[in-house]
Amino acid sequence: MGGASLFSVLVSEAPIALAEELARFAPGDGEAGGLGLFLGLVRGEAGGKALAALSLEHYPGMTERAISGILEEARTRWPLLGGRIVHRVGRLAPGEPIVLVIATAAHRAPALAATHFLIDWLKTRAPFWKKEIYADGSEAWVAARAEDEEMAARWQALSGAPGGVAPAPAR
Amino acid sequence: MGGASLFSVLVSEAPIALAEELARFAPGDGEAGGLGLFLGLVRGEAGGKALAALSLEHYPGMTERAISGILEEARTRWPLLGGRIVHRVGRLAPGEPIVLVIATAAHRAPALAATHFLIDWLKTRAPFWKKEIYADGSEAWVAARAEDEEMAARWQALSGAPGGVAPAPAR
Amino acid sequence: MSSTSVRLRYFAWLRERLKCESEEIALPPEVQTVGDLIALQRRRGPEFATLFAPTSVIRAAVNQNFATPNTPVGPGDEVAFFPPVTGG
Amino acid sequence: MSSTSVRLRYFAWLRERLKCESEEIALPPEVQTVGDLIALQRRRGPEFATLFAPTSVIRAAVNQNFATPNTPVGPGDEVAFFPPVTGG
Repeated sequence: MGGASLFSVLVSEAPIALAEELARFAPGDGEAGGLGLFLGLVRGEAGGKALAALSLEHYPGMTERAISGILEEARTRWPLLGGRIVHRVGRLAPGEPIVLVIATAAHRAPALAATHFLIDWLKTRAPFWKKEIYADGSEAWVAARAEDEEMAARWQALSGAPGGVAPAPAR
Repeated sequence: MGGASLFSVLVSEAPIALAEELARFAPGDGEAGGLGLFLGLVRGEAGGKALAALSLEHYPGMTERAISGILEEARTRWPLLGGRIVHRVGRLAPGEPIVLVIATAAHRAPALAATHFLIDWLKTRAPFWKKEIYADGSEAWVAARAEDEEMAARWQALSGAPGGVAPAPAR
Repeated sequence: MSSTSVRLRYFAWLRERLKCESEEIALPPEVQTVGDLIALQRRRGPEFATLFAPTSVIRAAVNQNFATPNTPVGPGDEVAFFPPVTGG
Repeated sequence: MSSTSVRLRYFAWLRERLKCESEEIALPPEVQTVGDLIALQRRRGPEFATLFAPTSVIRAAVNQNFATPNTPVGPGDEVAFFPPVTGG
């Protein structure tokens, strides 16, 4: 299998086709021994208010470029065999998947570390903006979280260390 | 949704039904914001020899009990909303999924940390034994890896710290 | 696009507050960097002055790459301004 | 099962080497713990002596819970012996 085709990115208004996405990597090709996956889901409340929907804006062109760059960065850090990032844009209802990250490697440790890295960097380095639309009809743009910046920064501090330590989970 | 039913375990000779397993948790219920998943796949070679198959033996009864205990341990460490572990037994071909771990939580950090914890502990604390059946017809039982013991031990050292630090990925 | 202009793009609440997705503006010769362009924007009116204030959290990209105040800007460039990102 | 016996189970290469999956053996009164049982096993023949040697990596479970040499063993218990686990 050509290596390049096993790394790809999709930004789309369509629902994430989970079964098809997993089928890209499982069953495996006999090389990959571990697959890490993260799926972000829309929560039904935000700041104590019931949420009717999320609206996701992005910067067409730059978004794909930024995500591809994040995937390339992960490949310099871990011996990955495959990687896939899918991000929804447009209007999403509570419960819907908003982002999917998959990383495969010969062994579990790099696959899981890369998965964590990819979602942390995606949250702080890809041009997406979320607006919360509440059940009462009001709406508000989501403010960037300092916590996300800190989680991503930990990876930066580790960039000299291939395969580096996973950052501590925020609570 | 009842909390208990969102935590479950399956040991089976049947192939892992990936789409159905993911469908347990996605779309979400509006509470879960993050889903971490690990999938272990059979590699096509071991120690430089081509692999024809893996044969997985287990201890019926004790295996399910041990895995349920591992899942309970994860729930004491992170505020999980759901957890699922599926493990194949019997004969598996290269590329086939051998183990699936899923953990969901309100946020990504606990979901991903718990996923990593669950597979590390599963590898050292659940009664499964792998035999490698090589392409040349010979076979050998897999020896336990000191590296797996070390990765699991890191979590043990952290057991006093809820949500603790993820262990450094082994290379 | 005129040979001495830049394409500006705005996203999220910046787009809403300025009521503008995209515009072409003439690039005065003294504007050489993103920092210069931000200073220029500040002089375009009270809403611009607020949004592009030195204390603002606004981020920029030049030709679809993240930029800093020192990033060069020249005729024909696409310069985007937006709030800190909140995807994932 | 007799009232003074235990059920022994063997897994993986231990099962293959002993050519036995499961057996019932009488439990002498002096055998009170897993460690005592291992010492008893060692006296059953050369293959047992090797597999249950003090340097062996063999692990044990009593009634399907992981055990240590100090874990008590009594009549009617199910005691399993096996190599270190290698799942996942």
